[in-house]
Amino acid sequence: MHGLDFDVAHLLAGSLVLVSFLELYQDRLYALLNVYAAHALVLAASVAWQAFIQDAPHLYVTATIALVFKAIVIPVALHRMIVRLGIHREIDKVVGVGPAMLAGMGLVALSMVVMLRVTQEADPLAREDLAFALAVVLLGLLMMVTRRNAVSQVVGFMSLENGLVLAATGAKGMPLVVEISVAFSILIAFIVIGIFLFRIRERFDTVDVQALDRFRGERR
Amino acid sequence: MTFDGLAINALPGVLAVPVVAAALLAALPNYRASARLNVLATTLTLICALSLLFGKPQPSSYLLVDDLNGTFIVLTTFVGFTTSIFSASYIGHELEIGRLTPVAVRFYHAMYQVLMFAMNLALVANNIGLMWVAIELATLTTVLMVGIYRTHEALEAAWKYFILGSVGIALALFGTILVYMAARPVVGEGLDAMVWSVLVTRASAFDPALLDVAFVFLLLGYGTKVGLAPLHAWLPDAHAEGPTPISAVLSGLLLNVALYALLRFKMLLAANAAAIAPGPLMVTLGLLSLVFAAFMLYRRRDLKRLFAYSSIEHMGIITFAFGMGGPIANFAGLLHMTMHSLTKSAIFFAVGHVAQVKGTQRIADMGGLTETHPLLGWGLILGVVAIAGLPPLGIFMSEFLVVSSTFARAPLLAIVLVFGILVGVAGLFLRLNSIAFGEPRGPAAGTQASYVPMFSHLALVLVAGIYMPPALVVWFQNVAGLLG
Amino acid sequence: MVLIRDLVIQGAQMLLVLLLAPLFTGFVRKVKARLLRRQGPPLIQPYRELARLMRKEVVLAESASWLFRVIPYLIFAATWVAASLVPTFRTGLLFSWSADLIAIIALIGSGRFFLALAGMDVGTSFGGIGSSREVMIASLAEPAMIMIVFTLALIAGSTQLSTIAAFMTSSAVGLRVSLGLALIALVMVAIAENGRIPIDNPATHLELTMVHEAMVLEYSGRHLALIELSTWLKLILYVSLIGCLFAPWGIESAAAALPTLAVGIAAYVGKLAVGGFLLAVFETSIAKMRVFRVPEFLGAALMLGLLATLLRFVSESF
Amino acid sequence: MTLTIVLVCAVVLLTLGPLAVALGRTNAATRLVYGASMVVSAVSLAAATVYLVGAPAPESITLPVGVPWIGAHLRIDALSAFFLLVVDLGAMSASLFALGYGQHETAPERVLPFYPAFLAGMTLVVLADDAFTYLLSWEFMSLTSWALVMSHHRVPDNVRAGYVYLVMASFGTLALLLAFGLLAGPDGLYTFSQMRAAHPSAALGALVLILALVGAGSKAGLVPLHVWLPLAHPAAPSHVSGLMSGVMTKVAVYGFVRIVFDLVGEPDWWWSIVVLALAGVTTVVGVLYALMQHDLKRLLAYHTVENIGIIFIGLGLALAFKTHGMNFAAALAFTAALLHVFNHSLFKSLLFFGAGAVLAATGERDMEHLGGLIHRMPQTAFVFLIGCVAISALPPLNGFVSEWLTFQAILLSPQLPAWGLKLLVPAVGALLALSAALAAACFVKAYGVTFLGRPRTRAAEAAAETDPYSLAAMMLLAALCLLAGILPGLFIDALAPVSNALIGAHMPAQGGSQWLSIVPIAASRSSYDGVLVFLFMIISGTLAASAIHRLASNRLRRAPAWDCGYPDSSPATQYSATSFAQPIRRVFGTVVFRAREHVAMPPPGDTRPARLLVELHDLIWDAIYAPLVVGIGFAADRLNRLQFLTIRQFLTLVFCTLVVLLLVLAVWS
Repeated sequence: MHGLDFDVAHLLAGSLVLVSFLELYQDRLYALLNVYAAHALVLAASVAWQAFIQDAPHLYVTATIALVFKAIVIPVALHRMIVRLGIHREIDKVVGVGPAMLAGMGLVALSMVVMLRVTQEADPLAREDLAFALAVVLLGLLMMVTRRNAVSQVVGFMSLENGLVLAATGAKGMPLVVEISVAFSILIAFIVIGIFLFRIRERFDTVDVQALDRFRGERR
Repeated sequence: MTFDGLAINALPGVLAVPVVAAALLAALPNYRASARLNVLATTLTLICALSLLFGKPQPSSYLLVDDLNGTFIVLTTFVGFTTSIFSASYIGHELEIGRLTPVAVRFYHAMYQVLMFAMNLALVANNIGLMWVAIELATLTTVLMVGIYRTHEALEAAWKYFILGSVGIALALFGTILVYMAARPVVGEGLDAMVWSVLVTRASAFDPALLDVAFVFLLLGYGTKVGLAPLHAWLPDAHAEGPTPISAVLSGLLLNVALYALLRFKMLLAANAAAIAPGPLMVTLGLLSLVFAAFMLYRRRDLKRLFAYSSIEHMGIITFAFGMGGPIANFAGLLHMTMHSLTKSAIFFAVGHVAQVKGTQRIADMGGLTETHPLLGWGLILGVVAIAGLPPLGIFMSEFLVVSSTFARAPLLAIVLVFGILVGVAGLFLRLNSIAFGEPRGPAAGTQASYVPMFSHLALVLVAGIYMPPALVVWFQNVAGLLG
Repeated sequence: MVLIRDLVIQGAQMLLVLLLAPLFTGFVRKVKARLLRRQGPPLIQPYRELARLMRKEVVLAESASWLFRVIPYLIFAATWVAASLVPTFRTGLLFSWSADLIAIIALIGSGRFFLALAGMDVGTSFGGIGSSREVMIASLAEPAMIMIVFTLALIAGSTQLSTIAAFMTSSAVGLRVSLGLALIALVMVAIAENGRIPIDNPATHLELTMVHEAMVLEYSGRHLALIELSTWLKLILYVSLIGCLFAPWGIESAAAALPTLAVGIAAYVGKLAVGGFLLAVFETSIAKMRVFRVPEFLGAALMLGLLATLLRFVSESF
Repeated sequence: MTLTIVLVCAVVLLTLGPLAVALGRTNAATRLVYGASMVVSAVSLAAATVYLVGAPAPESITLPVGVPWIGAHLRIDALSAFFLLVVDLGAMSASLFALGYGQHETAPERVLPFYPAFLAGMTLVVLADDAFTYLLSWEFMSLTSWALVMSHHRVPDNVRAGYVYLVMASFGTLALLLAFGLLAGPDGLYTFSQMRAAHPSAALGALVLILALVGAGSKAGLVPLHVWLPLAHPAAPSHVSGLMSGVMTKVAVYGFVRIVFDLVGEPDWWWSIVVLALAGVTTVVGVLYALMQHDLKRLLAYHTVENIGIIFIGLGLALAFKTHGMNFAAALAFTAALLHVFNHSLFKSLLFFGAGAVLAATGERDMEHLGGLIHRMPQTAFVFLIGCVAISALPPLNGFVSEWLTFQAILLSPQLPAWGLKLLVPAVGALLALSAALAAACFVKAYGVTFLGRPRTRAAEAAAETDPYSLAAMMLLAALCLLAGILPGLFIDALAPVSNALIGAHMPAQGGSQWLSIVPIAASRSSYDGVLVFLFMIISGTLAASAIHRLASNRLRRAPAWDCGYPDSSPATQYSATSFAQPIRRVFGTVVFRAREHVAMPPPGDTRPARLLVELHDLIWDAIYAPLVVGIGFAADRLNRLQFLTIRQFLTLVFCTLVVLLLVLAVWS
């Protein structure tokens, strides 16, 4: 039985990494949002599975948050925002797909190396999960630094945070998981609202981060 | 007995007073009343905090008071108190010239208390998860306050702070989770595996590899809040664009709180022989920040950004000191941290008034301050002299201890340290000369400044530079011992 | 008794140099004139000059200060004291220990210091020329002199003039490289210090070539007399210095009885004659050099002195 | 007992500062502060003198301030007492001078609060007996003097001077801090007694010596660390300039002596080579720079550099002799150095006061605008002349005695076995002689251009004699110069306990020697008798005078200057400071300053006068400091770009840091 638990959890975690790669691959914002929705779905599934095998009912809450909030609300919101800002055609890569992919590979390898040095005593489930979670976190960060405009950065940040939730849920019996995921959802909401703020107050004609940087310090 | 009773009531007080005050302030429309209430609240918090000194409550699984965070709590509440006094006059002026709307002021006061609560919570938290939550809360509050002026620069600074801060938060959380993972096999599942006082006793048995990774993430996560280079980017702009009281609180307190979190985990790692030594990492980042910030001082054209970079510099020194470890260096680190909080907030008090009377933060537009506003000018000079580590003020003693104790142990590090300090001093005075001396520039109108907070801080720093009460010394030495 | 005798001898020495100084200058002038196939002034001409100057009134520039009037006496005092401390015919003078060779040089130095000030006092352009050139020359001559003193002191183990002289008379000292170098350097310095050709021409009144004369341009009457006298004193001082250091024969030891002193005096006068003759020959056989060649001349002297000292430092045998 | 008195004095001085702040810029404040400082320093001076003469055992006190678990250790021994004497003498005379000079101060509220604090700082430095107290008072001294330098802050040059000064001061302090860090060791044995007990290894000691040389040298003004000195000393009010040049540099010397001769223990011989070489260069470079100046106070400041070099020559010799166990020679060199410390503090203060008096009377520091002051300020001119003669090392004044002793020490050095020293010492001797001669030249120029000749400006013409307080102060110092010149034996004997304590030997007692002469080693070897030379000169001078007045006519007529027949009424035809220095500039300047002269000749038909332009280069600044400034500016510019990155780029920084750290972990095991 344990074998099955392990394999499914492993599978889900792995596929989360895979989806992160897909995100990295996208350069159109709509597509990116769709992939992110998928990312959230997979997360929800893996959290639910964890809730099941750890029979920790409170994790279902986290799973639902992931499902409803991240897989549906946020993508829709961002979608509408893109429409409003009319930036849906933008290709906003800093580095091309190829290098980004290579970097991603490197990061995954790195996270494996770092995590697999953990002694066997820590149970394998947690260990594998952690390795994948770390990979997802790093990929999310990579996403943030390789994308130019705020929306895709938000997406990058959210997938990073998905990695965290994955790790948190993988950590058997960790308290405050739900609170933390809620807190993070609030954080993300803040970010999205922030972007809206900038839009609504018509301070910036675009949410391109470089435009914000025109007002960087020292009044050049 | 009575003391213990007092303390037991005091601990919730430290947390409850700000919450209540925040609620009231959010409801209170009148500016003067809310300013007074703000001061009152911080006063009460300070009293509670002081009463904690007389007896420490037993650590619960959520809250803990020991010598280490005792230092921080008293410092935080005190600076919070003086800053609220300064803020009263400062915000009053902002309201007059219409830079702030009454609504914004209301929001500001409420947020001020929330920030106080968050920082106190982060300090007394015994649960690493709770600590994380508190620091996140503190960050978000300050983000909102930095953006309060709604100018391009302010919003941009807030946004930058927000994004970088959030990433930091995420990294810190990952680190926290990893710590839990490391603790779980030893301590067992559930809450205990996140209770710091439990962790530190059992840390020797934890999995070193996990702890290592955890510390890396915590160092980066909380290091972002400490403002260590190269994670510092948010700090100068946030200081420069937000209202000055917040700059004072940021430099004087929030950085310390983040550093405090870092220290807690350092102790955790120190307790585990097999894990990597946290010292070298902190020493490297510390020196990097010091030298980097020192060089950044030279090209500054904005007064508040100048001192923001000097905060980075000093955080570098403090991190370096704690990274070196050992009784003298740790003592010096604590002393330096305390002195820096007091001095830097005093400087920001002065800077706030200077910016108000000159109507600008551009260094190029101000000059001859000692002619036009002697009190402000000499106050600023005294502050800079203190922050530059010149005697007879407190930072001189801490720098004396850090450098002299380091040089015998690691000469090369000491050389770099001294180099950074020297470059920093040169940079600071280069700017100070043009601000405080020379032909007066900019408006010379008087100001209804409140000098009490500034000079009381400076007086404390002066006294500490010459004489430290034995009780305080013993206390600091205990803490230094705790830090190992 | 002994004290009295020493006192007398000290006094005699002081008077002797004072009296011989003009005569010596006159002698040098005479020999030079002879070498130039001129009749030349009589030997006692310098005494006459003194007398004439004494009789004349002092014409003082309006811008001259009190210092200008005090300086001649200061210079005279310094030079005379210095001159009276150099053993001429007898070592172990009563007061010789009161100032060693370094102090003597310093005394001459203070004389020059005041003379240069006098040049600046009236506020004329020529005075300035004189003073600035004088101090430039001195700034090289003095170190050279000190180096020479070092050499001698290291050989004789003392900076005490009478001790050195006594040591030189004793057979302990043979021919030494360093001594030779020191002698050459000393001669060069002496020429420079006394403003003789080729450094300066004591007889010139062509403004732009003057050094010493330019400084005393504003002096007249008794003041000028004193200045002249101290210049002559300085000259005789250097000659007798060279004499007692490098040709110490005939200088009586402290214990000598009165009659033998006559021999000493005779020897001294003989030395003066030789020195004066050589000086005159040298001066007639060479042309004055440009002012800015002087540093090279004195630099050479300094180098020689330094070399001599270095040799002594390196080994006793040089 | 002594210690308590002195400490009380220091505390009183410290309290005067706030008092002055309270009194503001009233005339009463000036009188009170300076009067009180004078009395206090007089008391402290008396205490120090009594202690030094009586030479009892050292006293020490530990106060519960400073580094908590150590406390502030204060101690007075012979060395401290001697330097305390120097400090207090300078302080007393400066305060007396300032009683008059302070009346001219335009911004007393910027001077009065810091002046007594400055005095207190210097006093505490020489008393400190642990590293912290030492550095605290040391840097406090620098800080207060910085504030005094900045007191006339509207002059842009002063602000620059203050800036350079502060940076160099912090540099020196940090160097000393490192030195003490080495001596104290990892477990922080900060008290001097502990440092004495712990004998550092030779290599460690060498490092300490170098650091001490850099730290103390930068404050004392050793080349090439002297750059701040000629900027800062003249910028301060003149009585403070006198203190900084005459006294504060000596406190720096004290620091060097304390660390190298007392704390380090047994030195290696080659250290002395470093000291000697630096000192020799310092003497000559200092005086050459001085010769090129035409700002009176800056000229004096550069002479401080020269004299510091002379002092360090003595110290270097003492070090060399001590390491080779030639203790008597060491004692001679050491005494010479300390005596020069004392002498220089006297005449340098005197000269700065004189410059201050001139400044107050004419408002001019530039010699090219002065001249003929001897007619308007005869007394000042007289005392200033004494100062000039003294600093030019001419008998019978005190400057000569200490240089003479130094020469005597050099003459003992052939016995040194080390070859490096054998070759270096004669060269240093030549440099010393050269600097003495050049100093004389320089003061002929300074005095001649400032006081003699005809006034070059209205201001110089309108000058009036300075006030009695200033005169009294200068007279006092001049008298002391003469006293120390003709009775050096007294002072040498007073120094015996000091060299006993640090060298383990002392010069033979001079009290007994005949006719009050001084005999460094043996009467047959060398001796000098200031009194006798002085009397001699007086007697022969008066003899000559009386003879002249009997024989010669004493008629006297005032007439226009002769000047070879074409006198020019315009004072512009006088030799100026620059033209006076021209021959020497030609001889030395072409190498040392890359001095060039161009004649700007107007085209034919143009009636404008031709101009002679002299360009000098400060090679030391160009070679060492300019590149430093450029380098820092370059680094600052490069790093400054990090202020202007986009958020994404900052995130990249964070990201890279994270990856790097993880890589570190990955390769850790």
